[in-house]
Amino acid sequence: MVVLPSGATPGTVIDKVSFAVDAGRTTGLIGESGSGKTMSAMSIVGLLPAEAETAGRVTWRSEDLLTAAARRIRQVRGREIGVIFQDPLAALNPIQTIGRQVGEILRRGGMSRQQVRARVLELLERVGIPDPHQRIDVYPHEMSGGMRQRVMIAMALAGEPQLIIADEPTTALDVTTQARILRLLADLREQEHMAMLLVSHDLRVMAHVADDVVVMYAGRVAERGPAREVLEHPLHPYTRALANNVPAVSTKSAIAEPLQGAPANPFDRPTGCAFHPRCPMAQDRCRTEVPLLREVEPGRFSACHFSEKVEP
Amino acid sequence: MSSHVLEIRDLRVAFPGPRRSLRAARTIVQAVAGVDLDIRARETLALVGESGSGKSTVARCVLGLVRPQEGTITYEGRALGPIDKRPAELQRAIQMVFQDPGSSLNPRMTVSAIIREAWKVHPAVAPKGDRRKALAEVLADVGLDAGVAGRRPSALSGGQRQRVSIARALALRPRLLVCDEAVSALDVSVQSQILRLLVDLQRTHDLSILFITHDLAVVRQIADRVAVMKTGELVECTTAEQLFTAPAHPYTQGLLSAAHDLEGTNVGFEYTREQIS
Amino acid sequence: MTIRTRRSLAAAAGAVALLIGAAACSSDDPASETGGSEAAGGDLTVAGPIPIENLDPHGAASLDAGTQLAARAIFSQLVVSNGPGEFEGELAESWEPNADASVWTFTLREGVEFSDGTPVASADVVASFDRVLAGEGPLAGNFGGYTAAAPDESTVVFTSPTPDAAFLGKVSSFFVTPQAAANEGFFQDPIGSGPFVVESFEPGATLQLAPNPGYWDGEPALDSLEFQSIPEVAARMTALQTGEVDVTWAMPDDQIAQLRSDSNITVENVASPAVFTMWMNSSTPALQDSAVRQALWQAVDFESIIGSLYPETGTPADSPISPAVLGYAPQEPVEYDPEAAKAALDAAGFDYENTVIRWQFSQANFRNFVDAVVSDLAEIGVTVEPMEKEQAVFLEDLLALNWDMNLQQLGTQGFDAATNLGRLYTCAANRMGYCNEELDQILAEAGSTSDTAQREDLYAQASEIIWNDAVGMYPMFVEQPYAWRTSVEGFQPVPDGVPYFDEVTVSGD
Amino acid sequence: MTYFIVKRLAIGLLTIWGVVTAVFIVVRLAPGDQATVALGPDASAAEIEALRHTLGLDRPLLVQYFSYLGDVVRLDFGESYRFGRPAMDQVIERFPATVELTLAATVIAIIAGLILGVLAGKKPGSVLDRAVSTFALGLQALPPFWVGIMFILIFALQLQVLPSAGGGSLANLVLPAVTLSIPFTALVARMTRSGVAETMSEAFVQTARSKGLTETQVLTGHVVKNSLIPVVTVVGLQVGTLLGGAVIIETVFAWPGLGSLLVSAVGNRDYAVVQAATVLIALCVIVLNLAADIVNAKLDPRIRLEARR
Amino acid sequence: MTQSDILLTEAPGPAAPPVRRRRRRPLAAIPYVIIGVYVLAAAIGPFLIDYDPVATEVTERLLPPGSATGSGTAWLGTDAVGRDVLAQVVYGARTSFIIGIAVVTVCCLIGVALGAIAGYSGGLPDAVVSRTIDILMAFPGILLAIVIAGLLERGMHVVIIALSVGGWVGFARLSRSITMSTRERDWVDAARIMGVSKPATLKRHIVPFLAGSVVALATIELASAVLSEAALSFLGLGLPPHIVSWGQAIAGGREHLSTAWWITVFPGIALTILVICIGLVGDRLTRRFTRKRD
Repeated sequence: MVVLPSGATPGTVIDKVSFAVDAGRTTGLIGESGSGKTMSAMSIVGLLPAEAETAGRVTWRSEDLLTAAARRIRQVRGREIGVIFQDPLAALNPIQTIGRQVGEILRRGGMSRQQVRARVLELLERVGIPDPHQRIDVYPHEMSGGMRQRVMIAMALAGEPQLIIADEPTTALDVTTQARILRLLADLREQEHMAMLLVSHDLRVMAHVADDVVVMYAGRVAERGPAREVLEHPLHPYTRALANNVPAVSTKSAIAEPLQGAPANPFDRPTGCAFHPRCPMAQDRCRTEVPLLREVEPGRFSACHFSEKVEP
Repeated sequence: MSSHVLEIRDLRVAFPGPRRSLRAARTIVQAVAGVDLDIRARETLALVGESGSGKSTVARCVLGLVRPQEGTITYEGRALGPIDKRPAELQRAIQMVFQDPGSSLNPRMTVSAIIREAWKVHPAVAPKGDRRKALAEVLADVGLDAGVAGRRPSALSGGQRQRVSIARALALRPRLLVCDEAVSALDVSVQSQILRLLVDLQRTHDLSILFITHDLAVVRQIADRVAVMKTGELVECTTAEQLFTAPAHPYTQGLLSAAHDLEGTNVGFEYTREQIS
Repeated sequence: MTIRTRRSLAAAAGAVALLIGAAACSSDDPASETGGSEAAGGDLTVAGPIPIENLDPHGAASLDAGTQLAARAIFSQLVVSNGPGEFEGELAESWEPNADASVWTFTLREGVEFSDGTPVASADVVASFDRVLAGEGPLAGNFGGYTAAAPDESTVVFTSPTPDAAFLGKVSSFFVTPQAAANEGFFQDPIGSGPFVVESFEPGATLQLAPNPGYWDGEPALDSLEFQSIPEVAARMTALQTGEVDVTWAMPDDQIAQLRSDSNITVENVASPAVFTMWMNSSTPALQDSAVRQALWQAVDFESIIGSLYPETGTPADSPISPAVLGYAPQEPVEYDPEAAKAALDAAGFDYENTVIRWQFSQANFRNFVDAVVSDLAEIGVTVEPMEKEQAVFLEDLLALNWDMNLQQLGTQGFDAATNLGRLYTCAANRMGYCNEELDQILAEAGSTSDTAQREDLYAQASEIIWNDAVGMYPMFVEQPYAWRTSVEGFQPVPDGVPYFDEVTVSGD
Repeated sequence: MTYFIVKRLAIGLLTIWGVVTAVFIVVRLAPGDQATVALGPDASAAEIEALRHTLGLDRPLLVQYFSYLGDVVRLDFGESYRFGRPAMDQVIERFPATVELTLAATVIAIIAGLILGVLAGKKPGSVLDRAVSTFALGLQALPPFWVGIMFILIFALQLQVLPSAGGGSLANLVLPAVTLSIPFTALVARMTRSGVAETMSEAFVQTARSKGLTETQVLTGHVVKNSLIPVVTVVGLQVGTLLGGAVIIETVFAWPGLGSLLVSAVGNRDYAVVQAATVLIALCVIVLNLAADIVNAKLDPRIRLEARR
Repeated sequence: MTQSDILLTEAPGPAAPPVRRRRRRPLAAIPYVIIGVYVLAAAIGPFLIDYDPVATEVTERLLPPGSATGSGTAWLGTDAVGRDVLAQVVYGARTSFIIGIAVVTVCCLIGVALGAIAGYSGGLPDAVVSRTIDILMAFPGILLAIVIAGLLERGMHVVIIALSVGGWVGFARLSRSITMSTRERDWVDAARIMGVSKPATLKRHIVPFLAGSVVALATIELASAVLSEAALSFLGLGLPPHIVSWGQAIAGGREHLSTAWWITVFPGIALTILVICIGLVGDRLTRRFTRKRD
């Protein structure tokens, strides 16, 4: 649980979010803007705004990171859990060469200058940056968006983490670049035997990269389960609406029946089920009673009172 | 042809780049390099391309915000100059919906003031009678409650803001609506609302729409014809059906192959889930 | 990165420490220097109130206190004045006016040399005088129409178109330089026949001098002499108290008491030729009537103002010129009597309502005095608007008579009433809108006699007219205060604020 | 780069011409002139008129202007009547003292200001931030001349650890430099604070944290340098103000610099010196602003050196 | 089932954590209160304290605080001509406010107008304004003030003019740069597309966005104007003697610092506290504004 003071009224932005990222798998965290997906992901490595209060547990290999010492969390960051941020232009220090930034964690780890450089070159090559010898001394603004995101990935890989958190890694990129970066991430996860927590609002990305997905709405988990099953046969009306709203390229589809209203604001969540004002299936019960996340089918969890009645 | 609302001929736009040295001439960035486009009455023409392809610059030329280096843009046979040189009725005829609903509305003005400003500038289209009622009607047209009139943009959701933005454009009774990535910044669940609204308004208001986007799936949903741009040039311009079923240009093919569906059919995405996991 | 930053921080801290450390070390220096010099004359540091900007005693800055101070150390005059009507020969051994005081013949002292060893010849004197005339400085105004000639090596003859009895007084501000003074850059490193020679000169800041071993009156005892400029009073007083400076003068009265309490400091005041002079513009309709001017004078309680503001350096004046000046004659003091003043103004039909007396002055240190006078005049219903003006504006307005009342601390050059009364109060000068033909005649006569007694008598008559007609108010004679550290010996305060240092020595502090 | 510098210097020349012209107009318009001041209160109107004629001050203003401009183009700034030597010589002689003073003040201000600013900015809104910010405001609120005199009374008169006035040694420099640096320190501290506070909210700071850096490492490695650009700009821009402040400090501490020279030259209507001094100061301002821009370009590779829009 | 690397678990625990209200800071009001007191003192103080700046009493000069004088008790002592320091502080507040507010108003109007026009139009107007700014920035402001003080007769308006001549530059630079960035915002384009005229666009869609920063800068300039008046007085170029101001008092008392400290210290404290309070308010405005802009 994350409590964020916002203006005068503190809000429980992240409310009872529970999920697991399994070793060797890619877990997708889906949600619209303000659904709390990024914050949930960042709470793992303690990168929350200073004024945030937290409760609950973040278990990293049987160790609770929420209560761990700051020193220990810093050890985890970068070396055990790597992070890839959304907008690589903003997430890279504009006044340092990319080589310096990629190698920073290595340099602080005590490697010699030559060793660091060799390793950085290797990493850059690994993430598919052509001419790493030239690019290593270049500044972020001198690269294209795709190349910058590759640098971010190389930076996250530098500490040889076992888990990578990728926050909207392709949102800021062009379509063709998106595809390449997603492929790279998938490859790397596979080859480096890492786990990955992929945060995105793009269901199409999830459908192709994630093994498991967690759907969030207004700071709560709406549904989770294996990716393909969740997206093809949603057990939550919100997931269903999302899936229906994704237009297809392969066929000319009519514009889906849109959901009414705007996504709920976690700072000012409706009572009961946060989704009820927009939900076509809403009943009186939904207005008062918060639905608990429950196992509706084996391995499939949904937080809807009427999960069983959701039609695909 | 009289059915063409807008004709763009050999449009060229260049921006001066930095000067690298004392002797070197200024570098020039050719943003649009000779584009011809027509928009017919009541059709939706999608202009597609990746960032930097020059599609937004074309739109800004149409709107008169950018002065082209060469080429002509005519609206129903009348040449269009820079925005402040256009006669009032041409100023009205072409309106725009921006990408970011947060920044296209002046945050210090109320919804009512935003729409009334349009009428103030163009008394010709201002309602004759009760303005309050007229305002409520314009808002109702875009699916907004009259209650939002007194609010400022910051008190509205993204979808509502985009509706206000559309209402502001409609208040001037335009013939051509330029939508520059009008739904890209919206949440998925809101995107469909706006798309549907645009399609409905096009029908009820006899609008032509120039729809600029990078999202091919959206294009497929709403476009009649599609023009694909790459580095300032038009690579392909054809009907939507033709483009999606039989793309002629390799670049278009590449774009389509990079796009992917939820189900993973049609695909350009080379990986299936099995391969990855 | 961390390391680098720490290092640079440390370096910075080091630099600061260095600054402070260095500061601490060298702050002892002045003391150790003065302490270190034993038997010899020592090193003297002098801080005058006015910076020395220019060493050229002939040019635009010739009458600057700073330039005069430097010139007295570096160059020699023909004569120096020692008080009203008393002159002593310096380069001149003797001098003689003709009957109507229009031709002055000087015989030069034998064997005087410039510091580069060349003898001081009559040609140098003539060349210097010609430089003054050509220089268009304030000094030149004293010698309009004069010519100088050198009939032989040791004789110089000055000829004036009109009789000029005050010539000696005027010429005492005239310094003799070698003919080379006309060369460009001469005054950066000038050569003179004075007691000191220039070591280094930073215009406006410091002038470093060394004794001139060939000085005709004997080499000064000091090892070195330094003139500094410290305009800010608090800093100057502090410097004197800490010993950074040995001699200073022209302190405000409020500082003098504090200096007196310091046992290491000697304070002494000497009568100066300066008088607080408050001309009233007789051409202003409201002030045309001498009765009005007298009444205004009566209305101010100068005695208590002076007693409070200038307890050290001020004495109520009884003449338009100071007792230190030739031609001084005491007059009947004007008694403070506001009722009588009010009655006189009423009788003269003074328009209290619509008259605003614009009172101009240019020096900030007059402010308190002005405020107090304005306050007293306001008591009887007279409105005075004090106008503090920038020096240049003040001067321009002064000549243009663009004022109703004016305040200056007026000195008398050469200690001779001729340069004050004789120059300023004539109808032709029109300096205060006052014109009195009787006064004109007396002044003209006084200027053309060489007989001192007769001149004193004539100036006494002039003073009486000026006083009784209340051409201005003359509230206060100004004394010049000097302060020096007790380690300084042989320092002689002089009335005009431009002291000599050739007989000074400094003992261990 | 070369193009940039050449273009900026060209603009600089234009600026200097503007300054020369403005100073000319303003100084000549001011009442009272060289002749009145030179001859003093005892001079008669006729004498003043005569001198005015000799100096050419009675010529039409436009004629004087063009003749002066012609001289300036030949780098001849005329002769100071007060100092009896070429005005520029006099100005240049005073220049090192002013440079020394302003440089020392700048160094103090940058060091102290940066430390204060970083302390405050690293945790915006914290107690430390509030304390430092208020302290900086307090520094800015002190009238420099008052501080200067107090320093003299405390350090020179009471404690007797530092000399009160004059130039020359390092010891003499301490009090004036510290006094002059006070408002500047406050400014640098405030700029640094807001720069650091802003940078702390940048995404790349999160990136740095995600690499496991400590807050100090984040601060020194990724925040401070990135926050410096507005500070460097301000340092460049403040030179003029600093020189203005130097006028007062130089007067208080009898520091033989350009500021006091300029004030007395204006008072004495020593046109040549006023003009020479302003040109030199303008030149400094221009060069230092240029230098600040170049430093910024070195600090931040994104900044392309283009002549200002 | 594979082993979980990360497990986010939510203990059912207290659903609503202790609500931490945003702490109300009573301290935050202090600057406003103090400024209020000053304004009050400046506005009504002169009616309560009978003080005539022309009247002096030289026999009661330099009396320490608390001394009895002919007209009562000088709580803060008397100055070099026997005037009451407390009265000077109160009357000086009025002068300082008038000068500060006048300077800031003049600078603000000129600076914002020129800056906004230059920033919005670009081209020649921008070049002219920018070069003028360059020239003024390369020109020691004190020189301008000196010349203006000499050119015109002493008076409050002269001080205001002298301080305004260079003071608008800051506002112009700020307005210009904000205008240039605001000009790029979509709502400005939207207005242009609608055909809104240039002046109306400036007025409605740009200038309102300058307000925040300009007000923040205005507070800084207000403080610096109050200080600059004191500096001008120090150089003897300030107000005429019969206008009471803190600057005058501080500058006038400098010769008495070691003996009659109260002449400078009380007006100095008044000045310093005011400047700090204005600065605190300005800081807060700046912070609020910069937060809003994002």
